[in-house]
Amino acid sequence: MTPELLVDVILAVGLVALSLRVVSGGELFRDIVVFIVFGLVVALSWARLGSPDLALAEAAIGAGVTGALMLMAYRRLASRSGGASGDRSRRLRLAAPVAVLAGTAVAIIGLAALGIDGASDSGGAAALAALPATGLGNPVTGVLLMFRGLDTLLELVVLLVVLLGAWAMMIPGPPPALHLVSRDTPLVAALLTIAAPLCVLVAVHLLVVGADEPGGAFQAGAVLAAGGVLLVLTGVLRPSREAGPVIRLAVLVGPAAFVVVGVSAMAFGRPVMELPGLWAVYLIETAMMISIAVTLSLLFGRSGGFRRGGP
Amino acid sequence: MTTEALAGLVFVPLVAGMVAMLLPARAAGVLVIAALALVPVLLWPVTLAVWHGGPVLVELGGFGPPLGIVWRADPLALSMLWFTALVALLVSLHALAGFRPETAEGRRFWPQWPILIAAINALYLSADLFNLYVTLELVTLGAVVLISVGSKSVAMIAAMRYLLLALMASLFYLLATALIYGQTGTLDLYLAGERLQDGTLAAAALMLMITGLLLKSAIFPLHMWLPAAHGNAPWSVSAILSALVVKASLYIVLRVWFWTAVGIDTQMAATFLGVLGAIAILYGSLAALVQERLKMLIAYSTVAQLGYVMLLFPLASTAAFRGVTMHLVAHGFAKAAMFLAAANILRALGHDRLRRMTGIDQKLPIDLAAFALAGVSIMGLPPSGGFLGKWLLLEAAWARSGWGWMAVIVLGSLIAAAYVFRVAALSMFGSGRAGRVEVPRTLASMTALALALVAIALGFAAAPFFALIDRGLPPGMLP
Amino acid sequence: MSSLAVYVVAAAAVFGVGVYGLIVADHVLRKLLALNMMGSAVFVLMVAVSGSAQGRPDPVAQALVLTGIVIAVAATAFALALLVRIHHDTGRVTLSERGDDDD
Amino acid sequence: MSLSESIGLALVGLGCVFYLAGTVGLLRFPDVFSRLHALTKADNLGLLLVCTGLAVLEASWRVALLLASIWLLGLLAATVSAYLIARHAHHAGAAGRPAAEGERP
Repeated sequence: MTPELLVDVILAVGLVALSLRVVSGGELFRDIVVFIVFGLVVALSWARLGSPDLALAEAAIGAGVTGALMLMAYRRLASRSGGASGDRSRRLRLAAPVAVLAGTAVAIIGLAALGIDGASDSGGAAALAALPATGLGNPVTGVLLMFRGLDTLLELVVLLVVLLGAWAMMIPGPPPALHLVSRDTPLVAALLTIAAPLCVLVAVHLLVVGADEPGGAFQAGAVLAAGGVLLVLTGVLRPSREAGPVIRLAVLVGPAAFVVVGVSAMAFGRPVMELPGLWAVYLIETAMMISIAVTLSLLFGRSGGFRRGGP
Repeated sequence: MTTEALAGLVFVPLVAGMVAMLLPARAAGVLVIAALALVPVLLWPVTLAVWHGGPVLVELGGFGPPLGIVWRADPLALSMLWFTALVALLVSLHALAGFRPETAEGRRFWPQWPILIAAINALYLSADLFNLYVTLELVTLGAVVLISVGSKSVAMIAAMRYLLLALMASLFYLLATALIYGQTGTLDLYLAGERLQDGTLAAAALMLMITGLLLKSAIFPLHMWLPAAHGNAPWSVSAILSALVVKASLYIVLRVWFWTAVGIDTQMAATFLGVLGAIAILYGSLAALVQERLKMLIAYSTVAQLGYVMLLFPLASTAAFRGVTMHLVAHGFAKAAMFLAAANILRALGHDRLRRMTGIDQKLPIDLAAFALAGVSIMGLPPSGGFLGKWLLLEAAWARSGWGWMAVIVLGSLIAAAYVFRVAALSMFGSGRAGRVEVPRTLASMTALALALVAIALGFAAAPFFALIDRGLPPGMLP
Repeated sequence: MSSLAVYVVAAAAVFGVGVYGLIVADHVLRKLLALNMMGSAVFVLMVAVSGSAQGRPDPVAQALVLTGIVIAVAATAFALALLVRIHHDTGRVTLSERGDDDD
Repeated sequence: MSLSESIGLALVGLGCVFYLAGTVGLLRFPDVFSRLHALTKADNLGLLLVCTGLAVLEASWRVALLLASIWLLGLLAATVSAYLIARHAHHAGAAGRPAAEGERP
């Protein structure tokens, strides 16, 4: 067994063990924390599978944002645990066999699919072939923005729809303050002065290098949102009920930039959704980053907008 | 011109929804209706192009298969687009009369609703397995949001159940998409169909995909979530769900089955799906017959009517395909009419209990007429569109000597007649009298009536409709 | 056994565990945890079975998974908002069948 | 194996030993404060050793700079979070109390 394979086996065993821990039904808070650790191991697995883009996305969005949202919801639910209902024992008896069956079926299908040689002129090969002409270095960014841009645009619209839904689900009355610690607490001010600008720096870095190296608008947006969450938790920003015009525009700017560039291509006799060049990629990705960061922060704060918090 | 029009079908409602986020509710409503009124206009050049030159293809961003996403407007897509456009416009007018701009529901409804239409249009146009996934997620999430817009606990719990099932269904679909991409190297529906080798792996992929999609379309026995969600959704939203949203995932099943799985032996699976459809017809109709509330009755009727679509798989002939397309469209109009009429009755009476509706024939004549006319199409009486759909299915079953299928179709129509007449009878001759009645706005009643009339009138427009459908039959079916 | 096969088996196992969690959980938050783990398993499978180009995973498959991750987070976020609202209005965190069809 | 490689590997190994010690302390120590004590002290040193070892192995100034910033960020995060946890524990009155079974990480 080579050292690489050993690492893979350790990660794989870790994945299964952590997932078992999550469903084994202990204290809910601890299960959520274990779930976040599970997400981080998934991120390591992505790195081992040769996909740093996904490793970054999984760590920032999959584990980070999902975990933060789960913890926030847990706090709101006042740690009420589910009462056992009457049919629980019957379901428990069924659960294990069904789960084993599902896992086995997926394993058989997956292993069989591994053995098949796909078509040589696959979409991936075509993407790599078309990449040099675009000026991009990262094929994943190429697929997301240039080759299959509609998927990405609609994905931004999904975020928008979810935000509208979360707004509709807002609990009546003023949103409760979220901050756990005040800015006056020693050390927290120091953390803010260092971490908040650093989040912006890292986000911009991820955005810029995303054209050629792993990174991109989604990862950058998630990092920026983490900075926003920090500001909310320390009370620098306080949730407010109504979304002001600035917030609304910030939420819309990502999909809007994509639509405007994609549609105006037709005015120049080009195919719809074609991007005219690298500048368009950077423009759209910047706009996307802003929208994603603001949307995720709002979803976290479960609020319509933000206002500056008092001291 | 055609490409621009196709792009407009998606981008006009999408941008309208985005701009509506920035406007006060009344202005948003007017803007949304203007945008939705533009959609049928945009459909004309596309329809003409398809009529004269066959399916229209657009490679998005200039990248075609195996890499890029292709929009493909063929007759099946067009008929769905037309039906969506008209239903959406009439439902919007109904909503304008109901979702008062000053209420929270009104503010929430207007940005969401055109985005849902944009997603549905993008779904009908898409010929790409992954793009279909994204659009379907958008449709599902949009629908879940709309169900919960009224903040009614029962509706929100139903929405949550629907959302959890839909998330699971998406995983099935995604896994299948990965298997197909791994084998064929493309996500294009048609190219994947050409490259897909018949075998266990392809069969497993298709099985996974179709299971996921049937879960989302609430086909028996995966229908549990539908009645509670559709029966408790607010005001105009039930009509949107039952007429438009469930059709989206069913449409993908038809696409994948008849255009991608062409080289796969699906005989046994087809019979199985047909049996599921038959059970859905009988179970849904009987359940509708015993409901106590009007909206729940209509919701169970949807479970039954979706079952007819499933009969296409075992029958698989030109007549059946024409019949099912007609049925999809006619059911959409009729069901939207029924739910809008029910919404008016619910608002007028403050409840929709069937036993306490006596006398509404005097006070709400237009709404009851809309319900009855839509009922004519649902039970399949001539000359309605519903009649033609069921008749063609009967013809297809006759040609195959499928006596069992024929019996199910006839029985389903009979029970449908029973539950429609039950509503009419209770509202005219029942014992419990309706209390104070608040007559709904004329616009709300007229939209319901207009939708019901379209469902009937489809029977007269059959010749051009079928001529269009014949220009894009699935491979292996001859006009 | 290759590295890819190791991850495929692990992903299948996690998928099964997720199915188990989905069935036995009453609390909606737990169901969402299970669903998210099933999602991760499917994403790993998607990249693993889609083959590779020039020694790295297929870029199209990677882009699909990236889109899938974001959609999963979005759906989870809405589910949580809905859950918090349901809990606020009814005090419930489960979906057990109790008088759901009437109001 | 060259000299620099063996030095680098030795440093990484030593760092792992400190991590192990920190983790054992986290699991075995009785109350919040001593746990934090074990965790922050040992792990920060472990991180420093691992980063230094990796920098020696990589032998590039750019990587060394990145690793140094990783260590500093790690220090910052550990400091602030340990402080906040300790403050919370102090306010909650859990200071001297041995950890209950449910609190074990």
